[in-house]
Amino acid sequence: MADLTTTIGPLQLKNPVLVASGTFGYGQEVVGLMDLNRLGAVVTKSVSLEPRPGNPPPRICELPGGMLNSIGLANVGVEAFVEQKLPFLAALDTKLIVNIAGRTPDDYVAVIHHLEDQPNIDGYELNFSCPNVKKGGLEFSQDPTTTAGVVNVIRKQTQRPLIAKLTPNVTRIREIAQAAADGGVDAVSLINTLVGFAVDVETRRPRIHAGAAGYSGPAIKPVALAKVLEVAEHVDIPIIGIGGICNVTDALEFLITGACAIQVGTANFIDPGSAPRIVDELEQYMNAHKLAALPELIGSLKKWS
Amino acid sequence: MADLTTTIGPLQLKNPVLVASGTFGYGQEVVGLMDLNRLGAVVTKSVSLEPRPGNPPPRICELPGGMLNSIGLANVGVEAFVEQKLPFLAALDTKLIVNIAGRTPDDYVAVIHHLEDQPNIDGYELNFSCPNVKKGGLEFSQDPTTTAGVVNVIRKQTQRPLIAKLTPNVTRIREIAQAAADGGVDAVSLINTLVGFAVDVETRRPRIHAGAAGYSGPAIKPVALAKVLEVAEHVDIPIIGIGGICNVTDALEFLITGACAIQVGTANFIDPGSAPRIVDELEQYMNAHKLAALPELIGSLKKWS
Amino acid sequence: MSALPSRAVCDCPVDAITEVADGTHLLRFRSPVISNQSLPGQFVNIKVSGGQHPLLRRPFSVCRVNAREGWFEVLWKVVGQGTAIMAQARPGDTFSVIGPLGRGYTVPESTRTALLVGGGLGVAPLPFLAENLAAAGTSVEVYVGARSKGDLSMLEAFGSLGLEPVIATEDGSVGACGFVTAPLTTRLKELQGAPDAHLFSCGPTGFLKAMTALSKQYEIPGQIAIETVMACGFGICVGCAVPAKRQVGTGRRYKLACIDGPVFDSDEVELDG
Amino acid sequence: MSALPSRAVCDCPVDAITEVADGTHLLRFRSPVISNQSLPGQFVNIKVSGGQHPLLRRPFSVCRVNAREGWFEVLWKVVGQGTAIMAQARPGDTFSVIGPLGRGYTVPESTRTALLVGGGLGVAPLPFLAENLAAAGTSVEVYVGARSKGDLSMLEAFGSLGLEPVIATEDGSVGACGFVTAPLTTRLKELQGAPDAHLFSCGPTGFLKAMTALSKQYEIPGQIAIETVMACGFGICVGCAVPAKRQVGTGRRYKLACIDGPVFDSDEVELDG
Ligand SMILES: Cc1cc2nc3c(=O)[nH]c(=O)nc-3n(C[C@H](O)[C@H](O)[C@H](O)COP(=O)(O)OP(=O)(O)OC[C@H]3O[C@@H](n4cnc5c(N)ncnc54)[C@H](O)[C@@H]3O)c2cc1C
Ligand SMILES: Cc1cc2nc3c(=O)[nH]c(=O)nc-3n(C[C@H](O)[C@H](O)[C@H](O)COP(=O)(O)OP(=O)(O)OC[C@H]3O[C@@H](n4cnc5c(N)ncnc54)[C@H](O)[C@@H]3O)c2cc1C
Ligand SMILES: Cc1cc2nc3c(=O)[nH]c(=O)nc-3n(C[C@H](O)[C@H](O)[C@H](O)COP(=O)(O)O)c2cc1C
Ligand SMILES: Cc1cc2nc3c(=O)[nH]c(=O)nc-3n(C[C@H](O)[C@H](O)[C@H](O)COP(=O)(O)O)c2cc1C
Ligand code: FES
Ligand code: FES
Repeated sequence: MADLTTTIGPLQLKNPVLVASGTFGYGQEVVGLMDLNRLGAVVTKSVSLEPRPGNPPPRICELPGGMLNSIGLANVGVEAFVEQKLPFLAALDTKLIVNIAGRTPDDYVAVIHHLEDQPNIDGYELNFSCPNVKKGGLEFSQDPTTTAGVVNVIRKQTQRPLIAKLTPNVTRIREIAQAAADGGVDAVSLINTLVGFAVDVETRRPRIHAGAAGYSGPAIKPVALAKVLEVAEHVDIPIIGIGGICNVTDALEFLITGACAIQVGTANFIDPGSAPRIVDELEQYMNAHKLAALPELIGSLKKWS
Repeated sequence: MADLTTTIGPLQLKNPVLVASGTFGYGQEVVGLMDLNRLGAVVTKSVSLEPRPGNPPPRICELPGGMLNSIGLANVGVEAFVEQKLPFLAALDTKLIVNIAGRTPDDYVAVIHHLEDQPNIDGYELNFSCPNVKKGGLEFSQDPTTTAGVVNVIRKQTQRPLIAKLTPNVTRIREIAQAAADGGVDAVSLINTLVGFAVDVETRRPRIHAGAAGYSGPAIKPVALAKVLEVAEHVDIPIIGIGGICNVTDALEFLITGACAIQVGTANFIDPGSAPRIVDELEQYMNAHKLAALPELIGSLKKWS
Repeated sequence: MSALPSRAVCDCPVDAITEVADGTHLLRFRSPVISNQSLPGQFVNIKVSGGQHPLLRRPFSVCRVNAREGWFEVLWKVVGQGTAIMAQARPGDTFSVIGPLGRGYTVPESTRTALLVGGGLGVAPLPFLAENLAAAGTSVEVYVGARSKGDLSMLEAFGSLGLEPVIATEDGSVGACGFVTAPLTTRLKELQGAPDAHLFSCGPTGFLKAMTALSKQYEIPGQIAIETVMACGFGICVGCAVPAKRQVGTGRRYKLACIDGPVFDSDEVELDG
Repeated sequence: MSALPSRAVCDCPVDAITEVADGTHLLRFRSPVISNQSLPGQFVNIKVSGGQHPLLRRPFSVCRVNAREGWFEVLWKVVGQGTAIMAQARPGDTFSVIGPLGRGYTVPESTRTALLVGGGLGVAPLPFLAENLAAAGTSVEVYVGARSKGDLSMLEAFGSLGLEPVIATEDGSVGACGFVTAPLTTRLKELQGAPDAHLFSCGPTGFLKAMTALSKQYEIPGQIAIETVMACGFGICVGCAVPAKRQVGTGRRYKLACIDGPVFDSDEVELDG
């Protein structure tokens, strides 16, 4: 029987299959549709300091092999999160990672302050694809200096595991990942959505109200894998792989390339049972390939001669 | 009858439908499979100073909605191009744009020297996704200063229309496009391939010999449109839209977003008749929507209220 | 009210599929779970292909249900890729269906006269609602509008309940010529302000706007079943937002069509378009 | 030699489709153009679905041709998505086919004895070649290897030409037990160095390597039909490169399987794998 436990820096998980922020609500919505306790960890929807109503519709549109979204980080805010959402999540038999969004470094700090004295939180994932108000809307992780700056501030606030979730919309993601590592995060999550755009050619309007939006789903998997490869080859930090993962083959591609865990995103919408199925099939693959434990798989990419 | 002529800076084309470099060979391969004279222009495969054998196989792999390639700029070199390929292309009843690849700014200059005294070349498209040997493999258009530098050198060599073909693998493509514009190019082509990666989970080897490769096809269209939108909104330069265009709806999305012409790439492999069909259907769309001429369509994106 | 805790992901075999009107199909799925739990106005979310094309599920109202026999039906018109694939279904094929989903119609205790109004394919959720109302002894009146005779469907379903829908077609090929709002308005004038009358409607946005206006004008409260694009159908994507009319506090507020709806009170949400 | 200028993009109706062996299908397309222009060893590139999934065409050898009646056939085994879709084809369906493509087998003037050797589905291009050779009066011997009896196909095609293939199956269920190289080697020993004998083979890479080795060992020149992944099939993607054995000048050189091949002299290209 293959051992599925994995380690993300200081975090020990029973298996490497997580669900991605913003694609699993606050967990409660999925009750009855899948067994949450089968997950390696739950990552919550991004929580911000204040509640946010989100963007006007249309917020989503379907594309071949993917979708665009601009939800606008709609969420209940950290206070309501602690009161209304945390109790359910904390009672689950899986690890809990709270994803945090902010417009300024202080926003992240303030959210963490609200969460620090809550037990049963196993780590924070920092959504660095948020537009940074001070930097004219450039996402936090689009620039190494900004990334290092915000990480430095946040690292001082907590002993809990910190994961920086990076945007793929950059020239050299290795530089951003290195800056985040230098700043003291324990791992990086790669990737958040690609910037995408679509037009309705009859109305000639953008298909998403906000205009450019986040592209997710199977179509972005090759790009996500390339980002994981780049960071795995150049930076010494644990990687959580994200992007278009729908089945065990997708998950294996990320693990082999160097991710020590993966997150299932858009696939939850189509099949909320995807993540537990990947856990089962991963175990089958490892047994069939006589792999006793995950480290034999992680980063086991072979080069062409 | 709608007027399909379009203007790309100093270039006048009979219609806005071109074929993309590296996806149409040197034109001759396609004889009998489509009518080359229906094209707004032919863009050749990248021509380099010396002939290049290209990369070891596997060079390509299919993905859902797209493909990866790492051909390694296999080409006959500029001398053989002039002798063996140019005569056929020059005799066509369409414009001819020669795409040029180099590893150093001098490479581009040298190729242009070989081409300058050849008649019937209507412009040069500069493939700036080539790894720059002096910049440690960073693509020429991954940095505004490098882009401006190489454009400055090339601009001095020719009066012919110059088009900079940019890589999408950057943080802010508007800065690169602005640098290219400032350096004196007449237009930008957006986009070259995204960096992508795929793994064969049975052999655990990369599916492409070279490792990371170029992702093209319908799956990259939303990213390409977002890049066109970004440049159209921020830089005053004609744009040629490229990325996943297979049919007239795709072409319209690019034109409406702000491209004044488009290039059909991967779709040529599947259906060499795609480009002429888009010309026909574009005319039908314009007639149906009572648009007399292309400028009424180009950049006609409506915003949500 | 919502039956959230009882919804499930089910592999449902196709019992039967019929083209009941031009391009309009009625499909009967076998599913004891879904047929047992569904309420009128709820919907199911169907994976129409085994592969990833189209990627997302397609939502359809539960049209008719037989809990005892363990089946439910959906009614749809082919409008794109997903609905075209579904039209190719054959008995014995199996589809992954999530359901029942959303908040259906809520029949106020006071209701004695229920006016069910369907515009085009908006007729879909009404047979199930009519059946439940009829079984509860409520007086049911059905109004159906369509472009033309060939677009009408489910009339027998109402007939078998002893109900005779008032029909209007835009081309006059059957029933009154024009919009169904005309005969409905005549009736609403009679009912104006009646405390025991209620309007239940479903149809395209323009039609629902008209229903909302009539509801207000004739003081007959109403509920509307709306359609939005949905990525999940059960509350995790937050993509199906509809602006709320009654704002809580300041700033914009949104309802989620998939869990707060798809049925809303007619003065609850903004209908654009 | 290549018939490049005559290839075309054709919408070809399916005349007939048969499962001729376990998971192996033979499909007859109607196409006066392609059937008229094809040469043995050439291939066609088929768009297997109307949509974009799979995105690329799928290449198949021309298996049999009747130019007079205007049809050609392809033979394939279901190995993935594309070949599975094709297996669903029904008479009357239409596929977009590009062909004929590539450089087929070249029969040297001197050839009096032609040995045709197919490994597994590598039998596909051989019926067409056998027919042309037989018509030209060349003595043809056919060798076919397969895993098991159920994997064998096209035997009647050879039979109808009066040819009786020598068969070997790995499980011994029919013919010699083991690889077809065994009976072939026996024959090659007899022929060793014969100037009028020629080997024409097609099959998986390992098999082609064995053929190349035998060709060399017994001094009987041979041609092999190879398979590579292809994006276009007609020379514009430059994706189907195979390393050339005979290098021109220094550095690596490649041949393109789709236009320089798929048939090569057996000492022309490197076979990896
Ligand atoms: C709660 C709910 C219940 C529904 N019930 C029914 C029903 O009982 N019968 C029925 O025929 N249809 C119903 N619909 C609409 C149905 O879901 C769409 O027609 C279907 O998803 C279109 O899929 P497609 O792939 O064929 O079309 P696509 O190719 O995706 O699109 C074709 C056209 O349909 C529009 N469309 C796509 N998705 C939706 C959607 N979710 N809502 C509205 N328009 C859409 C597109 O904008 C486009 O114009 C319902 C929708 C919702 C949200
Ligand atoms: C010139 C040429 C002629 C061919 N003739 C025949 C023929 O007559 N009969 C026949 O059955 N097959 C033939 N093939 C192979 C055939 O093209 C592949 O089996 C087919 O493309 C697989 O498609 P798929 O979608 O079913 O498989 P996929 O899902 O794409 O892949 C399934 C498996 O097949 C392998 N494969 C995919 N494409 C190719 C390819 N082009 N060549 C080799 N392996 C591939 C993949 O690596 C994978 O292991 C030929 C290939 C070439 C290049
Ligand atoms: C509808 C939607 C909402 C999302 N919301 C968030 C979010 O709130 N915070 C965040 O960090 N990522 C968010 N994401 C990004 C996902 O977590 C994930 O990084 C991305 O979708 C790529 O993975 P996928 O292709 O598997 O979906 C969202 C994605 C989608 C599709
Ligand atoms: C096989 C292949 C080879 C290519 N070769 C070149 C090239 O030599 N020079 C170049 O500028 N772009 C090259 N490209 C990029 C295309 O011109 C185009 O920018 C890209 O494929 C995106 O368009 P598409 O999605 O329509 O294919 C190549 C693309 C492919 C798929
Ligand atoms: S459709 Fe996903 S939240 Fe409503
Ligand atoms: S398959 Fe495209 S060049 Fe050979």
